[in-house]
Amino acid sequence: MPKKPIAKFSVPYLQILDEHGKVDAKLEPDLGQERAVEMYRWMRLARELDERMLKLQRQGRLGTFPPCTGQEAVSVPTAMLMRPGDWFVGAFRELGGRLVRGEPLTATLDYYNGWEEGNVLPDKDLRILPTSVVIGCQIEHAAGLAYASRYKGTDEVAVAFIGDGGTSEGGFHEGLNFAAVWQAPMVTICQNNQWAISIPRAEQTHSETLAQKGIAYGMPVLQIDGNDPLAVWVAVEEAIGRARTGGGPTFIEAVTYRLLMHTTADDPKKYRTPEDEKCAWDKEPLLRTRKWLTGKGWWDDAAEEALLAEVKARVEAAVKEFEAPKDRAQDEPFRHVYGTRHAVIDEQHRDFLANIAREAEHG
Amino acid sequence: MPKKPIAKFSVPYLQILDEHGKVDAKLEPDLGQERAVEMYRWMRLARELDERMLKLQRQGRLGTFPPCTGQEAVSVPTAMLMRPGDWFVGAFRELGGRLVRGEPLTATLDYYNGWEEGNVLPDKDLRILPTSVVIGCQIEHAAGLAYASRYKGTDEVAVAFIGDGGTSEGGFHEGLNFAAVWQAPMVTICQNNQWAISIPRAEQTHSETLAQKGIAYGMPVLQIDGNDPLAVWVAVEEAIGRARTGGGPTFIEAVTYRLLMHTTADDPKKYRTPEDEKCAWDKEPLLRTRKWLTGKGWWDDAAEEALLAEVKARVEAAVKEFEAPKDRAQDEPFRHVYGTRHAVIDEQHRDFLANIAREAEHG
Amino acid sequence: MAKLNMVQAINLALRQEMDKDATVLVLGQDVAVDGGVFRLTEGLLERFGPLRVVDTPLAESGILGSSIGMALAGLKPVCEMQFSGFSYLMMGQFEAHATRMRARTQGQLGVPLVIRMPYGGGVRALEHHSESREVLYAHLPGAKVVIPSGPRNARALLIAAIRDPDPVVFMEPKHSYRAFREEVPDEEETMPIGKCQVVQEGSDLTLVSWGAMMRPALKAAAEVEQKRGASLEIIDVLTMAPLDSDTIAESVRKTGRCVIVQEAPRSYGASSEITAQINDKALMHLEAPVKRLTGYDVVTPYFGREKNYIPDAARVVHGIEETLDFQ
Amino acid sequence: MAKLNMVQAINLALRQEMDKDATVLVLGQDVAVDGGVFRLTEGLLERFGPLRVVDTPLAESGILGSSIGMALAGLKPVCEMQFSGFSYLMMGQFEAHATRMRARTQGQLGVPLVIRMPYGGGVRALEHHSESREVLYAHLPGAKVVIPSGPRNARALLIAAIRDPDPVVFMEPKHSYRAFREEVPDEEETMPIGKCQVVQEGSDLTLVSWGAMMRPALKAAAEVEQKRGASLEIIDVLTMAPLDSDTIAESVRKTGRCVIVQEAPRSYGASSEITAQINDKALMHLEAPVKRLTGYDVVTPYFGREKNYIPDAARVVHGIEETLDFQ
Ligand SMILES: Cc1ncc(C[n+]2csc(CCOP(=O)(O)OP(=O)(O)O)c2C)c(N)n1
Ligand SMILES: Cc1ncc(C[n+]2csc(CCOP(=O)(O)OP(=O)(O)O)c2C)c(N)n1
Ligand SMILES: [Mg+2]
Ligand SMILES: [Mg+2]
Repeated sequence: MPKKPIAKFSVPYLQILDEHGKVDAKLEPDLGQERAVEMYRWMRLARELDERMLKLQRQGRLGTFPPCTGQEAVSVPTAMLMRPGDWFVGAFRELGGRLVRGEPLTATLDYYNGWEEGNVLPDKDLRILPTSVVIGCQIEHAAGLAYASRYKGTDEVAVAFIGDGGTSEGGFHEGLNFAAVWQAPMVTICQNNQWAISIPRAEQTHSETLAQKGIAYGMPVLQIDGNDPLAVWVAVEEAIGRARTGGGPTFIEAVTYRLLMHTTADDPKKYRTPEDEKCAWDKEPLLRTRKWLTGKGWWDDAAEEALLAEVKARVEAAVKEFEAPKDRAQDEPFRHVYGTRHAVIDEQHRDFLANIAREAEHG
Repeated sequence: MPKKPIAKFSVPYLQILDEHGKVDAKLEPDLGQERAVEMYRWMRLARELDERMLKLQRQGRLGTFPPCTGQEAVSVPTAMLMRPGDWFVGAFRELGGRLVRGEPLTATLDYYNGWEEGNVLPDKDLRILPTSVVIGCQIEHAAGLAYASRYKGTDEVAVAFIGDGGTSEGGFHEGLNFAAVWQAPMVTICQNNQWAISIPRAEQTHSETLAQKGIAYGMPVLQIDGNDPLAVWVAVEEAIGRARTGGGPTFIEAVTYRLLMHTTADDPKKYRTPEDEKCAWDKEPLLRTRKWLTGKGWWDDAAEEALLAEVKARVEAAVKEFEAPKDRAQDEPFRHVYGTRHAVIDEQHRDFLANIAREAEHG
Repeated sequence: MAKLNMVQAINLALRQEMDKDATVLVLGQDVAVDGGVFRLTEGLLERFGPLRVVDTPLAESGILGSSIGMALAGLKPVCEMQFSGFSYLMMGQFEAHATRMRARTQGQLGVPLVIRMPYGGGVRALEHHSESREVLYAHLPGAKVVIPSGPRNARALLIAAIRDPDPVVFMEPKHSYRAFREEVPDEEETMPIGKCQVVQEGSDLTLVSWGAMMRPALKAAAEVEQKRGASLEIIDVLTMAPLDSDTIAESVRKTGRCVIVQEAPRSYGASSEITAQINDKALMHLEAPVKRLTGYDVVTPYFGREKNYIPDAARVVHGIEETLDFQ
Repeated sequence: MAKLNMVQAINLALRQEMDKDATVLVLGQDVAVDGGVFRLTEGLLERFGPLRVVDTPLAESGILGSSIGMALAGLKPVCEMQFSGFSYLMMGQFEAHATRMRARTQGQLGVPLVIRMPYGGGVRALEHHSESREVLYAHLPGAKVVIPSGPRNARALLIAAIRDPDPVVFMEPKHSYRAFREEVPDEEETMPIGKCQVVQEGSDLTLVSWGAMMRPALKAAAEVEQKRGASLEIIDVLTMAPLDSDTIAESVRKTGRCVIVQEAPRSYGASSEITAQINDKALMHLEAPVKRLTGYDVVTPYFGREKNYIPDAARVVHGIEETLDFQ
């Protein structure tokens, strides 16, 4: 049946630095040596911390956690492009970005070892939201944060992350729709790492790309190679710039891969092959970034060796600090139910302390 | 920045019978006289019932209800195209379609006068779901109904309706995504009547069309003139046909207008002008359908007069039946909490009856 | 001082607080141009403009979720659920974030916000427009749940709720919206969140209720007092969470008898917690079982059958008399 | 007859019922290829194929909403919420449709379905993986809430739940998944939904609990019995809604004393309803206040501090002794 088209859309794709380290010179952003090297250093630090956490977990020195290995190129450049007043609204695989943004390494260690202390920032003005374990909620929060910028007349941007699986949640839909209706300064980056635990991308949704989900809200969309920090740099810079200057929200799909298990409690052998993983390792971001830097003459083996030693030392120091004995009051939760005092909490607080005292006494 | 497009989409538009009654002969479907007239008769019956309900409500003889006037051309042809085994999953402005499907007029009257009896079908196999007052939920139900067809290996289709406002709900998003992932036989029709109570379409979402929301799920999409029953006929026939033969779900935006108040409790003067409404009345569906039928030589003033008398009589009879005294046991709810008996309900049931008896005694 | 109904009183609270505090904003479905489906927010758009009085898309989770974001950014959102019956769509955000952000960050981040929602029956409305489900919110640690019963306390508690550092679910008994008027002072007035109010002192029986049920409770109390000269102490709960059980227990220790009137279904309802608190703190003073007069554990009937399903004054009178007569 | 843990017992129930009834299907996140994050559904995909064992997208409301559609079409979906902490995202569908379809249509349409969800603490998991919030479901008219406490009753009750004509929230104490084994008969076995079970008769005190708390309760009971020769009657609630209060009240009328052990926060928790039912039906037999040993009204702490926040045997022993000693 002949019908006339009344609206047309396309999903553009961007890759600048390919898996072999070859850069498309026409598209290459001008980071300059210092920032380029800094970017790589953050990625390497995140990788090192991730690997170390895996060991700690296996040794029973850390709780369950979701490794971020292979996804460093998404959140690190993004966080570098953000200003202090902007809001970093993570899902839970943005370790690199969190570090760039100023979160101490010990925060992540504390968090995954069952301590709320891991959510307490050295300075609340760092504007990093704690992880939203309930997937999708953070997109709605980011829409509200972005609205607040408009409300206050500032140019602060909210940058939110979500996984491929997360795009199926109602909260993703509602949050993006709000942001678009409000033309709020928000950038949403979907880390499409191909898996939501055992569910492959193709079973999560029937759409050809995840990027096109943004078309539903009338916002600019883009798919990029998420293992290419230069594509991330260029795409996010453009999107943040547009948001900051009143141009509204953007939705970016960053195609990457979850190289390790979902969390340390997961066994990927149940649902994917070693070959799949091998293919993905060939495309991982650190190697190509190093090649690019080396090609530019900004990096060499000696620098790499020095960096490795440095990040190992930093991680080691953080682990030491994290494991140092601390006085963590057991009754802390009673202090933070409400911002005001109430008899029902005080009463139970006394009961709690009495129970602890009694058990201490009777062993 | 140059980026290569990797996916392209367009939203087609379909109109066959325009507001002046002019038909695009190349696109005109071959309903034949009988079905064409039948279609108009259902639309007229729905309109008459709607108008009569408005009067009843104003006289205090009916509760609050949402008039459907102006939207008859969406649900009537759709319901005519459905087979007995298909599922009709309404929002709450599909009066015409419900009647076509076989729901008695008294059901609607009962429903809007506060009686669950209005949800009890003469035959459960009519496969009409009760209204989902909570907006959006019905899309998820329809996805499950459609999945059940696949499960059972039947070719039954679920046809779901939703308003423009409803597209903002998470349930809309989750339901359509499930249907698409399952390639389930489901057709979703969005009655874009321009308003969600006082919120105009443009403030509901930033997308150029509502149709394009289906792109997010990788399903065929289409925008049609929802006041044109021939466009609805053609579009829905194609979509149902595709669904029935394993081609998966379709999303259709039917552009129409809510000519009256949101519900009888609403006052549209608060948020729109009489001029807006006047413009919309000029495009309403019944007039153009009558013109089309007349042009075909299938209709004349005498037929119209006879039809008016007939629908008035039918509605009058339904109102009489609805208002006839009935024995509606007050304790009915106790019988339908569970499908099994439990002491806690029986106990409260006795208490309820005792309370009623006591109040009857003491006045 | 003017005689206002609850709609006007709530509107006044919003207007005064928005006048005073530029970080307060109102958002929800139809709250701006339309002034709210119950006209609660009428006139606010004209006074404060569209940045502070925001019509949102039709999405309850989006409304609360974005309000949480706003609160994190230092604003004080007062968002509206058009009816409490649709609020369960935001339960995820409420349970996971509104109630927890403070504890999650050991006090570093709070989300001061108010969720207004009309609840309860008696207005001949469609399905989902008549329920009373306050415990779903009250059970969640970190939640504050406030239920006013009249224009004056609605105004005072709403102002307190907006100033509160925590998320407050503010449940408005829609049956009482226009049912009666009270003197409401022009000058600002607040009431403490977390306190029950003894609205009448007495010695023979403690009558506890909240929200729309305060009306039949008061009516029944007057009737019983007149009929048999009994002296009733009457308590308006006002804050469901955190519950001020001390005030209730103290009263029951004095009277020895207690009747609780609740609109919600009985099982796992608020009156059960109140009964349990009396068990804890006043059991040995009880001269009769605590009587819970409540809605039934049935799916709220459509309005054709609604009347008999909501406790009324006659049921309360009977319950009070039975409890007074209990030996 | 084999010694099974709860994971195996639930898996057995699913397998047997799917073998028997071709309308039963399982759906949820990671339930098929992965066999469930706790391996509850392992082997089902291989046996029943992808049409009957369905990996869904990541959307809780979609999972329940589509299950409701399936049930309306005559299937019997057993859907899974990966953790109860994410189930609040489907509260809208649950409150509006699962619990109401029967009443809405005066019995013409029912939605027989089961919502399985692991709940509760003690597994050193991330936030939202440790809560116990059964009353949020139990309070809703039309909902059935079942909480097994061991492998054998888990198997029997799950089969009963699948055959039940109503929506059943089946809350699995994840702490007990692999904590112990029981003999579970190979042949089909069911238990009635809506009945408490007296697991031990006694005369001095009634000890009531459910789910994971049955373990510390039983342990404490044994300790007290041994220590001071007290005779305890122990009740496993099993069905939270509709609650079988008669069995509990009858016991308390006999023993005069009662302790309830609950993992959830105290206020508006299930033990409050049980206390209120005892007030209604056994008050005059009480020789001591009913004691509720519960979680606290605090936001569930992360696992670093979790231990002291869940009632343990020592707390239960102390509570029982206090109640026995009460004069
Ligand atoms: C609302 C909700 N449902 C389920 C889960 C359990 N869960 C944790 S991570 C995860 C998969 C997430 O996939 P994706 O969004 O792609 O993120 P990724 O893990 O790949 O980074 C699931 C199902 C959750 N945390 N929240
Ligand atoms: C979840 C939910 N939120 C709010 C409402 C209140 N409400 C009833 S109809 C309506 C507007 C619906 O707009 P739309 O979807 O465009 O349908 P229309 O009324 O135009 O047919 C609203 C907000 C509701 N019924 N359900
Ligand atoms: Mg993923
Ligand atoms: Mg509309």
